[in-house]
This record gives sequence, C-alpha cells and structure tokens, in this order.
Amino acid sequence: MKFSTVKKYRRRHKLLGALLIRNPVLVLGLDLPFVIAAATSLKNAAAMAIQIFIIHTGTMLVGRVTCTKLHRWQAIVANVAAATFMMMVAQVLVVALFRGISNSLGMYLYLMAVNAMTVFQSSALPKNAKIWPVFTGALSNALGFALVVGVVALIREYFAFGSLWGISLPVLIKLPALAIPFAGFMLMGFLLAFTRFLNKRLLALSLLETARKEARYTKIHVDSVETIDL
Amino acid sequence: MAMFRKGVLLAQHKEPAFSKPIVRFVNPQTDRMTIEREPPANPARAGVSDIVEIAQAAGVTDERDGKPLYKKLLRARERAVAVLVDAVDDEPYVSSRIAPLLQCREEVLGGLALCKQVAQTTNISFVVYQSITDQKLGLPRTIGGMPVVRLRGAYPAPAQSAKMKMREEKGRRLIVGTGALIHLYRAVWRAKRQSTTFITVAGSCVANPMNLEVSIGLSVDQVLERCGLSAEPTRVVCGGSMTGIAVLDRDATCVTHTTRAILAFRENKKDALFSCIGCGRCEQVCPAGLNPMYIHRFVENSYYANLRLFDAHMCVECGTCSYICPSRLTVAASVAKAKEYALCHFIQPGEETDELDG
Amino acid sequence: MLLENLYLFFTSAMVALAMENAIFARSLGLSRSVLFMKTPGAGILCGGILTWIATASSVLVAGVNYLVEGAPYASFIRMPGYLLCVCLVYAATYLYTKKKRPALFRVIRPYLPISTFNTALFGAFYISSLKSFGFFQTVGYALGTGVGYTIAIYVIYYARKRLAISPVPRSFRGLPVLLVYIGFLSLAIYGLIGHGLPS
Amino acid sequence: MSLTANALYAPHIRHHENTRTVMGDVILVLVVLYIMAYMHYGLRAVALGVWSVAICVLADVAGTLMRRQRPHIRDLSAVVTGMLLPLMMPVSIPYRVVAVAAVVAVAVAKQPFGGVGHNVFNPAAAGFSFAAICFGVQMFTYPEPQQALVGAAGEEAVFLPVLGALDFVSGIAPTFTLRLGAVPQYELLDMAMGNYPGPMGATNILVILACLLYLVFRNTVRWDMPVAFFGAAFLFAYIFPRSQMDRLESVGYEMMSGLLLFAGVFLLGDPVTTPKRDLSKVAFGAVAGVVVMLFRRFGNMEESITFAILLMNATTWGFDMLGERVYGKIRRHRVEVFNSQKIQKKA
Repeated sequence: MKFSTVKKYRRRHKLLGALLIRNPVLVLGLDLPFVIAAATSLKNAAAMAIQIFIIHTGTMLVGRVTCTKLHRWQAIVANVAAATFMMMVAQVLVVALFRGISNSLGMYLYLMAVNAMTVFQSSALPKNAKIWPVFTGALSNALGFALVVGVVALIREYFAFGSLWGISLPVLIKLPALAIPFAGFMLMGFLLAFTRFLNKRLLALSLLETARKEARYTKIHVDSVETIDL
Repeated sequence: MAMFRKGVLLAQHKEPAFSKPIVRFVNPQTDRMTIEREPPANPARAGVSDIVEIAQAAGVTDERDGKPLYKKLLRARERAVAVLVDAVDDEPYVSSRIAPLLQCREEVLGGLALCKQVAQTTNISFVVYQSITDQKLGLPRTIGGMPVVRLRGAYPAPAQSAKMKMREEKGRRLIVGTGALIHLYRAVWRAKRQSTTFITVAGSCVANPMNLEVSIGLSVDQVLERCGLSAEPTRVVCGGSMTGIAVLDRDATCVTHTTRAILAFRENKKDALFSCIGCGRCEQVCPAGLNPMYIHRFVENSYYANLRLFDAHMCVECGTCSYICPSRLTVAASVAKAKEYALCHFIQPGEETDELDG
Repeated sequence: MLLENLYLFFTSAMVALAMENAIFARSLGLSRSVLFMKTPGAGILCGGILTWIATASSVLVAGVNYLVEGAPYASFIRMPGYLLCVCLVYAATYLYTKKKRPALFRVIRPYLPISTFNTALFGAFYISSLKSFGFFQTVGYALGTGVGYTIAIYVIYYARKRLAISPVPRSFRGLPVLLVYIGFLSLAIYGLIGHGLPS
Repeated sequence: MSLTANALYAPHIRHHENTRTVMGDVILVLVVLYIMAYMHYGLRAVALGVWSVAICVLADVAGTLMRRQRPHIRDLSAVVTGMLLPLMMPVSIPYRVVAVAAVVAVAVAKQPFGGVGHNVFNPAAAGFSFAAICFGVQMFTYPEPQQALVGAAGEEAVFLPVLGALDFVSGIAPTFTLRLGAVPQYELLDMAMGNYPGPMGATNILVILACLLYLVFRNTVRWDMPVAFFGAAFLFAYIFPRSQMDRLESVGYEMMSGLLLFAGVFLLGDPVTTPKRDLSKVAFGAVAGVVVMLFRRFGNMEESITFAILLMNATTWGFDMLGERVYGKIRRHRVEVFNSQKIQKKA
C-alpha cells in the first residue's frame, strides 16, 4: 500500500489520529498502570483526566524550556520536579472537586507525577521544537489518555458495581472481579486489539475513498483495496 | 501397552502379498538381453576380476541405494570384514526383499557365494525384521547355514539397530540387497543383464496384492493394471508406505532399480486438517528422541531462531511423527524442512553422524 | 531485636516479591519499553538498576516517612520528599559511574531514566508509608519490589518467546495478547492473596 | 496446509486414532461423571452440563469465525471444556454463573491465544477462577447430596428443580472445615463413596480414579504426570497436616476434599497446557503438587487449586525447554554410543 495515502488520511483525520492512531495508551502502551489499576469508576477517570491535562501540558511546556538549557539527565530531573508541582496543584483541584477521591484513587493520585508519558515525552523533546505543536501534541495526548480511561472506567463501573457516576442502574449481571487489576489487564488487551481492528478498517475505508477519487485506479484496484490488510 | 512404550508398532499389512509366489511381469525384449562377454567356464569358482567385470557389464544395481554393485564389490575386495544381506522390510505393505529371500533361496545363496569369493570373509549374516505379526510362512533361523539376525522392536527400531550394526567399521562391510544378489547370480551363471526388479504391489484398493518381478521402465499404471484396482485410489505411492513418494502422473512414472513397492490407497478426507492439540505423542514415538511438535510449530511460524536447541539434523526421516499425529498434520515435512535449515546453518559438514552408508 | 528486624525485613521483602508483585498485583511500572525488552540481559539490567535505586533511596525514604508522619499536609509533602531522595541517588549513581566506571556507565545509561522515574519505585514507597512500615520493613519492601520487578520482566520476556510460536490473531499480536497473558498470571496471584484490593 | 499438500507428503498411512477419538475418551469419562451427578443431585446437573456445553461451543465458533478461520466443532475441544466447567461447581449454581465462566473460558483464555491447541492457560481453570472471584458465595455453598440418596433408599427424592427457586440444605464442605483448621465430620469411607457436600462431579472419588485408569490405559493421559502430582501432594499432606489429626487421616482428607483429585486428572491431564516430555511431566507434576498444597495452605480462597494450576500453566514453556536441554544431552550421548558399538554385542 502507498504510504502517501496513509499520511493523507492521517492529515485529514487529525483528531481521529490523536485519539486512535497515535493514542498514547492504546498504541504506544504508555501509562498502562493507571488505566489498568485505577480506572474503576467514572469519578476516578474524571479525576485522572483532569490531572493528566494539567500535569502533561504543563510539564511539556516546561520540558520545552529545559531541553535547551540543561543536559538530558538534568532535564529529566527538572521535568519530574515540575510534574510533581503540577501534580500538587492538580491534587488541590481534584480533591476539592470530588469528595473522597483520595481514598478511592489511593496512591495513584500521587503517582500521576511520574507517569511514563509525561516524563519521557517531556524529556525527549528536540532542541528546536516549536512551542505550539508541543502544546497541541500534549493536549491531544492528554485527550487520548482521557478517552481510554473514560471508556475503561465506564465498562468497569457499570459491569462491576452496576452504577454510573455513583448512580446505581439496573444491570443484567454484576461481575465484581472487573474492578480488580487482572480484569483490567484483560480488558486493556481486548481494547487494544479492538483499536487495531478499528484502525485497520478506518485506514482501509479512507484508502478506498482516495482510490475512488483518483481516476487511475481501476475497478480491480478498488476491490483489492477493499480487502486490504495491514 | 502403548502407555509405557516408546515408539510405535505398526500393523504390517504384508499379507496376502508376502506369502504369494512371486509373479514375473516382464517386457520380452528387455528380458532377452544378455551380456556380450562370454560366461566363465566354471561359474562356481570364477575369478574375482571375472565376477566384478560381469557385474559391471550386466549393470547389476543394488536396490537398497541405487549404487552399481561392482563398485561395492571393488570396495569390498579391498577392505571388507563381513557381508550383510539386507532383507529388512520394516514398512507396512512392503515385502519385496524378504519374499525373494524366502522364495528364490538358491539364487540368493548362489549370489552370496560369489560375494563371499570377492570379499574373502566368512562373517555373513542375513538381517530380517522380526515384528512382522501377520505372516503365514515363518522366518527360518538359518539360511544355507548362515545366521539370520532378527531385528525386533517398534518401527523404525530396525533401521536404528541396523544403523548401529552398519555404522561401526564404516564402509568395511558389504551390505547388499537380496535383489542384487539374485541378479548377480543370473549374470554370472546365465549371462543375463539386469532388466528387472522386485517390487510389492499392495494397498487398500489393489484387487489382488502380490510381489512382482517387473521389467525396469514399465510405468506405474501398467503395473497397477496388472494387479487390478478395486477402487479409484486417492494416492498412489512409489516406495515404502512410510517413506515413499506420492505419484502424481501414473503414466509418466516408471519403475526404477530402487523402486521397492507401488502402493495404492484410498483414504477419506473427512478426518483431516484439525489444528495441533499438543498431545505430545509425536515426542513419545520419535526414534531419534526429537521434539517434532515444537519443531513443527517453529517451522509453521517461520521462527527459526530457537531451532538450534532442537537438533533437527538428527531426524532419521522415518515419518513416525506424522503417522501417529491425531490431527493428521504433516509434521514430518516440517521436521525435514527444519533438518535442511539446521544442516546448512547450525551444523559443520561432517558433524552429522546419522548417515547410513553401505 | 536484630533477629526480629531481620524477620521483618525478609517477610516484607518476600511479600513485595511474590504476593504483591509490582507488575502482576498492581500493574505498576508497566510500559511498552519494559514489556518489549530486546534481550533477557537488558531486562535484568533494567530491573537491577531499579533494585539498586529503590534499595538505596528507601534508606532515605524511611527517614522521610518518619519525619512526615503526622505532619500537617503529609500527603502534600510526601511526593516531593520521595522525589528528592530518588533524585539524589539517581544523580549520585549517574555522576559516580560517569567518572569512575565509564564502561558500566555506557551499559546502564539508556536504562537509568526508565528504571529510576518508575511508578513501581514510588509505588513501593507509598505502600510502605500507607502501611506505616518501619525502617527495616521499608528497605525490605523496596528490595523485594526491585527483585520482583526483575523477575516479572524476565517472565514476560519468556512469555513473548512462547507466544511467538502460536498463531495469535493479527489484531492480538504483540502487546494485546501479552496483556491478556499477564492478566491470567495476575489472576493466579490474586487467588493467593484472596480478597484485598491493592491500594 | 491444503489437502493436496497433505496428500503429497510421506507417510502415506496414518494411525487410526484422531483428535475426535482422543477427545472422545475424555468426553466418555465425563459422561460417566454426569451420570453420577444425576444420581446424587437429579436432573439439574445434566441441564447445567448441556447449558454450559452450548455456550462454550457457540463462543468457540464465534471466536473462530472472528479469526477468519473455518470452525471445526468436530474436534470437540470446546465440548470438553463445557463439560468440565459445571462439574467443578455446586449443583445449586445459577445458570448465568456457568454462562459467565464458559464465556471467559473460551473467549478470553482460548481464542486470543490462537484457538485449539495453542491456549497457554487451561480454559476450564480460567473460567472457574473468574467465576470463583466474582460469585464467591454461590460458588462455595454446597447442597447436601443426602437428599438424593434418601430418594434412592425408597422415600421420595428431594431434587433441586431444573428451573425456578432453589431452597436446599447447604452442607459444610471439607475444604471449608480444613481451612478453619478443624477436622471434617465425614467418614473417610463416606467421602470415598462420594456422599458429602462438594462440587457436582468432583466428589465421586472412586469413579474419578477409575476414569484416570481408563484414560491412562487409552494413553490419552500419560501416566507419569498424575503419579508425580498425587505423590507430591500426598507427601506434603503427610508431612504438614493442616489440623490436629492423624497424619494418614490428614492425607485422606486433603486428597479427597475439594477439587484436588478432579483437577489432577482432568485439568493437569489436558495435554495442551502441560509439558510434553516425560521428564518435564514428572518435574511439572511434582512442582504442581507442592504449589497446589501451598495455595491451599496460605491462600485466602476456599478453593484455590485452579489458581495454582493457572500459575503452573505459565511455567509449562520453561519446563519444556529445560526438558529439551536434558534430552538433547541424552541424544548426543546416544549417538556416541551408536558410533562405538560392536556387532558381537548385537548379533
């Protein structure tokens, strides 16, 4: 398959790319612990989403500064320090917003400061990185994380406790085990597989429409594109 | 008691072909061919050089390994300590060496006497496979005063132990098949050029299975017509039932010196093509102590990195793993592929020790 | 007294190693770079660095826990304190190896950040503070966490080798099926722990 | 491999046993266990079995189609999983629990790893473990089998209804008593005969032993793994008795209580998730026996043997590779022996 079409497709669906194709959790496999162990209810998910927005964007901006001034290993320390500061700021906000979140999230509330996505993306910035792409990239990464956490938390809270955002709903069968990390592992496995499947389908569809647009593709090509495999 | 045994005892469907008399099915022109060189005055005490030249002129070929017999005789004249008559028919349905040994005994003995003159040794023995359960005529203890060594055990234990015998004193023993002996005898006594070979025609859809002496060059179709087909076979095999080669074009495939059998089977394709259930029986039966299941998986996923551990070059290509596989997988083919890979990547030449030489 | 402390040390180390394994019980310190180690040696190196940093900094962390205990806004002060200890050990290791042991430095340099700023490390400190461990228990728990992390990486490496020879469906190849595999291991360990969610 | 390729390769004759006969042996003995369960608990046991088999087969076919392959129901592996699951549970189990266990067993433990023959973890053990964590109460309250036996003695039997509300006398299972450190109140002979509250199919000790013998003679289960497993468990129970009782008595209770015998025969007898070599089998069985008893001793669940088996399944690959190294040494040694052998010895 032609890579230019893939790039075209990704350029066209920028948001989709941020959420699915370059999703930090589903594709890059970053920040798995929080999704697997901590995302057991929608409130936790919301808290972690707010935290990641503040921590990640703030630290990325700090890292944009530190990567020019300091060595790599000093920059990491500085970024983690900044992330910790952001974490404390975010913690004030989150604890004010959600009652009893520090009990339900436990140590994951604090461990957000050293989540792999923030630490390594902020310290791996190139020296000549523009400020605006860094900011938007950080936002889209945080958005992707928030999406995954939200989906996982939705599934787990509904099927494990039969409630959504604390409001109990009628549920066919309760599976309390879903709130335990091992179920989180399996759930993430299936979610990753589903995402890959979805990416494949989306890319195939977009290739199909580009193929239909371009006149030099014959009918055979279109058919072959329909059954594309990545 | 299959649970305590290693290896597998095959059901030898040698009857009825084994005990039937051998039928000649020859092409008259080639059968009449003789050698120009006039026979020696007294064949009983013909000179060594005479015998070798006659064998060369008559084009006698050993059906075990397609080598011309005179070369073997020359090597034997220099450095041979023993003569071994190979009548090991361990594969099911095949009795094309043991039947001539038992039925045209004096011809075999005559040929053996000639070999004895060449090799100048008295250490002579016949090797047969004892675990033939369904034969009607029994195997004698001695033939012409010479001992008959019986190989027992599961398939292909005979091949194994025969290898044991043959490996020590590499090349210093003369191993000939019964067919070659018979043709040598005919060449020396009747000045006949070798134009025939002994084969077994059997299988689940052969009307009347029998041992034939057929002319070399006849097509597989003709031979099968001679014996009659009770049903249309799904696979026709040229060679042994375990190690033979499936024939695609029956007209184009001809009987050669080394053809041991022509088998025609009809199998139902229903119980085929499950995926491996990992029962591990192939490892219980492998005579070389290999691990065919994992080799098969590595080869199927083309993941050759770990094959070094599995010693695939030690495979003796007996096909037992495929035979026993309850999922009807082609394990042996994968192991053979792995063996090729191992031989050209892992093993220095000369390191492999499993080659059987005559 | 000493025997008692040793007993505490080893019990907490074993608990952290087996029953509350960082990766299998709490999924801490899990990331793609850890799951997809090139060689077992790299995995052991990564885990070894983590073990060293955890053990060394836990000595300081025990002091931090002791000071912070009962202070106002304890939860606020903890994380910076831990970060301080870990950064000290990190910088010390980095500079020492760079000056004195260049060969070792070249080997450990790529893995040093991954193993240092790792949720497994900080998680171990947090758990020791939540359970209000003493000095020996804290050090033992950190050591056990490091060793358990190393073992987990090793196990995951061989799980990948095992999964490489089975026809995993295309969508599941690589990370997804590996996560399901770890999920079953974690299920087995959970059966040993019984009911008790990781905090 | 396609059929034509299959028709080309040697050998050209095949053994008469195929996958269906191998699985058929297991299914046969499981049917026997279902008959025993029917005699103890009535028709509900059979209904549970049918239900679980149906769910398993459906999930298997669905998963195979999702993997874009032709489903082979004829290889019967899903049927075996489906028949194993209810036998490990009490007869009073709700149908939805069985359904959850079956779906987890096939859709999570079997299909993502590549389907039949490639699953790393035992599907039945995985499904049971998941259900045991989710529904601890329903999974571990066992009804008294006496109701059925009274019926056999002449008075009318009080079976559990196939559908509808369940009200039953829940007995105290020996596993529970042993975990409390007390001595079960059942006679060892009664337990051997199988009338004590427990899992549906796992209580008929003598029948399960007969099944084991049959499977061993049919060479479906290799004999050395169960021997090593039960030997290790026996020794462990003999050396460290859990409660104040005679050592041999403790051995009897440990071996007969709960799922130990059943799992040793059917879950460890599953060839896919256990090592292949005899040596590896022995080592694996011994380690598994010790691990199972350790889980019983220190685990907090009432029946933690399936978790131990899951943990052991993860080590199968390691055991196989170690066995391969050992056998590699044996192979090379044997080749040397071949090279240095004298014909006089053989002939």
